[in-house]
Amino acid sequence: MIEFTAILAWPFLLAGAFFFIAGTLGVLRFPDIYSRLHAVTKADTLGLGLTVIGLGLLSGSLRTTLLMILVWLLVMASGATACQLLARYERERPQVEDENGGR
Amino acid sequence: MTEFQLFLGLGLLLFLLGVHGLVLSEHTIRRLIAINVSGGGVFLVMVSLASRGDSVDPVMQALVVTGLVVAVSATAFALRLGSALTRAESSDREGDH
Amino acid sequence: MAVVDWVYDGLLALLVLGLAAGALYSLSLYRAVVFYIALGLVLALVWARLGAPDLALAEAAIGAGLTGVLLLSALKHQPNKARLMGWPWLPGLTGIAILLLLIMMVKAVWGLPQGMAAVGQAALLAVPESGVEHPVTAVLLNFRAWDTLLEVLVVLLALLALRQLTLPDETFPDAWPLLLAWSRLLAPLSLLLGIYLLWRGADAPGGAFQSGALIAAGLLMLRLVGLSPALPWSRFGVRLSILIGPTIFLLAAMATASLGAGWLAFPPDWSKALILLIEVAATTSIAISLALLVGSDSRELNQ
Amino acid sequence: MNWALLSLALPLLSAFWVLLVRRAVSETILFATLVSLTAALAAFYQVQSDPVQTLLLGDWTLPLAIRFELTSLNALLMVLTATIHFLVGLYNRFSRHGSGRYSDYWPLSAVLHSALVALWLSRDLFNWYVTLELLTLVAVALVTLSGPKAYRAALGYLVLSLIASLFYLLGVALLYGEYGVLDLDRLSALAVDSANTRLALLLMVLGLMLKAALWPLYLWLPDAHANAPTAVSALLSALVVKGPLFILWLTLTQIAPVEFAQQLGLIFALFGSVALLSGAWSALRTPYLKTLVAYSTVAQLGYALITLGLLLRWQTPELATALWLFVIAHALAKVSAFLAAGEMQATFGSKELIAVRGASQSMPLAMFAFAVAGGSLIGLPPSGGFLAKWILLQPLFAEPAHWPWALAILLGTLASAAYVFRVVALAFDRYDVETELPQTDALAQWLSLLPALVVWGLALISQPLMLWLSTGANP
Repeated sequence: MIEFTAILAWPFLLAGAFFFIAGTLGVLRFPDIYSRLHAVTKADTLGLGLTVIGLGLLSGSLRTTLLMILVWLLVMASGATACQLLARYERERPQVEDENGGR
Repeated sequence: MTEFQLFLGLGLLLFLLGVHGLVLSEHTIRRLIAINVSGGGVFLVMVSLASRGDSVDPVMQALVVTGLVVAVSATAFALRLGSALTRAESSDREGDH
Repeated sequence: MAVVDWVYDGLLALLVLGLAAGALYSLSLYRAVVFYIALGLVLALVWARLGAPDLALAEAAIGAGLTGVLLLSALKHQPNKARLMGWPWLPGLTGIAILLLLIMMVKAVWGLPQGMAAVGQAALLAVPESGVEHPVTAVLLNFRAWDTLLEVLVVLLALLALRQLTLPDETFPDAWPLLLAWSRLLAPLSLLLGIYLLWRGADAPGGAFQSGALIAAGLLMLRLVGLSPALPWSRFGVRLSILIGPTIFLLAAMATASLGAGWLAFPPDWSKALILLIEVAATTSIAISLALLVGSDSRELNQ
Repeated sequence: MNWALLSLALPLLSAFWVLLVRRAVSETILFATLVSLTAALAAFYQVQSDPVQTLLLGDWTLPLAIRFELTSLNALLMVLTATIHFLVGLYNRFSRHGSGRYSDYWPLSAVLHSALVALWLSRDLFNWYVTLELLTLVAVALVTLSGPKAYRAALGYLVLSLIASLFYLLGVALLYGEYGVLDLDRLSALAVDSANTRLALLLMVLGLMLKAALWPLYLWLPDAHANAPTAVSALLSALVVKGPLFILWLTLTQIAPVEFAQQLGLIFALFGSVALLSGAWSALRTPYLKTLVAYSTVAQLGYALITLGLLLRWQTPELATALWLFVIAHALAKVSAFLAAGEMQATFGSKELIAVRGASQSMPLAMFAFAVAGGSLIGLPPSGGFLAKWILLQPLFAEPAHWPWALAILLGTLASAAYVFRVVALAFDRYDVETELPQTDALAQWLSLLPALVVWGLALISQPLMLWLSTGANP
């Protein structure tokens, strides 16, 4: 039983890692702030979610799994808020060329 | 080389880099970042020294906690002092005109 | 397994190094600040990796969280004009000096012995007599309580020093609804977590400082969105809550000395209760002091 | 030991109290200081019958506990701290140019007092780090009391002090890494001559020298000390820089391998000689009165550095008597000099040195205080400064090989005489005395004279004083 869940966990972990890497690449390569935000929040939500599922399967303990899901929920919520704030800040900022990111 | 030596060396490097940055910069914020990087290096040396045994040395950990709190208090005050200085100098300049 | 460990350690080390270099040598001050905040987070990972979870907690809350807010708000008041110093040969020359110094220092420390220090062993042996189960808390609040008292005093002193300054006003723009809602949720959560960490500190990683820093972070968040009540120094309650930590600590020291047991020697039957009392008081003081240290202005402090 | 603890805790407790209730601020602090002084005297009396008292904090056994030690030297230093805090407090309370009865000067100075006593008592390397940070922060806070004009100096002082603390802390960490203990005695028993020990000590020495403003790491001092309010300048110059010096002396005499200590000693003695001359030179050139006094601190610390250097070079612990006599005499004389200078500066309304022209007429008492204090700084007999110099010079004259050091000290003496007379001569210059004499404050001038009289009074008790210092200073 344990072995079965352990085998099941690996695809989730790998998929999680993939989303993290993709998100990081996106932050580095995408042209403007909106698409970068898109990339990074995807990584947070999906990547972390998949990793949490994988780790939960590996740990085999309900308490640990629930705790990790709580962490995931918090990260997701704060990621969403931060993303919205950044996007809105960008939109309402007076549009001047400023290499250094404003302030 | 063992793990503790890796982080010990890294800590020393960080300490020196911080000192280097401090020497090279004039802006208050930069200088404080440099000091805190140096501080991070010192703490890294301390923690790597603490992790040499089978279990981690609690005394050294406690010392680093103390050091962290001292560092953040001093940094906070120094940064606010820098802001106050900027304000005082800009109001001085306005006073001159 | 060892190879995986090495890869992980090596990556962490490289990350620390890269972020430190970014924090120190970025031409843009804003970037330097962001690199520094990230460095704090990675350092927290390093502490966890080296088996010091107390530190990881403290670093994440204090080092990365509060210092980050501080740096960003300092950036608002101190414009980004500065460059690295002018002389072109200076960075290279000093860089070589740093390298030489590093080689000398590493050579000197290379032979340091393995194994735990004598004081550390003594501390682990004495934990059962200390009144708490977690060794780090035992060191902080019993074996080396005098250090901790002085350290609480350092926090208080930083605040007192801040009171002497004429600070620029801190005004924050009106917060957007989503941020407001999120802060309303997160602030109580950080308070809850802070109290949990304090309670847990007796037998697991956590304790007064981590707890105080978390609560301060919660207070600070409320402050940034304009939900926090003012905590003016002129109000008696505010001063009391700031002073209660060091005062109770000092009174405990004096009381134990006058009772004959010696300075800060807690009687075994009482030590658990005394430590808890001191911790609660210290947490209150640290939380409020840190919050004011980071986020107050002269209107609040100088009366 | 309980008396010493009382002397340590009372100022701190009174500071908390006045911060909380905000009533009778200056009176409470002054009273607490007086009681603390009495307690320190009682501790000093006690230590005569029981020369070395130790206290393991929290009743833990040695490698674990922080250790306090009370000897006649640090009991004397506690008395000195309390005395100076009290005298400066009196000045600050009763002078028209003080900081006011309700200002935060009071709780801050009380914390400073306690932090210093904690430093004198402690024998634990890490505990010293915390006390050093405490001292730094309180000193910076006190400097900022004089308003925005002092911010730049305060910031410079703070930044340098913070990095100095890190040097010290790294040194402590490396020592801990090698020997696994933080207690001074334990380290002294364990320490061997290794590359790591040398590196650790070197880091600590650099940090401490920066904090104590020892040449060539003194550049922050004149700015910070000259820009602070008068009472604060007095406290900083008289007491704060002596804390790191104390740690420097103890660690080097206790832990440093002999060969390393001798090399360091030579460097210290050379640096000290340069400090004597360069400090005096700067004091001769500055156009500002308080800056002159601040540079004189740099020069006077040169004596301490020479003494410490020669002590290490020849491994002669007896010279510690001269070192601490210097410290005590300088502390008292410097309080007088700063209070007199600050009082004159405030009365004449100008920080230029030239403003004291004719001060012997308008403010004879303050000028007298300055001259008397200057006499001790120069080392005129029979002041405390003379006593210290005499003890130092005796072994120097004994052997012809040591005469160059004696020469350096004599040159330093001449140089300090020059800058003291620079002020005194101006004060006696009657050319162009203003017809309207400024309103002077006789009480404040008397108060500034008091410490100078004490330092000359030291000569009266020179025999017992040397005995106390020699028993306390050779741990």
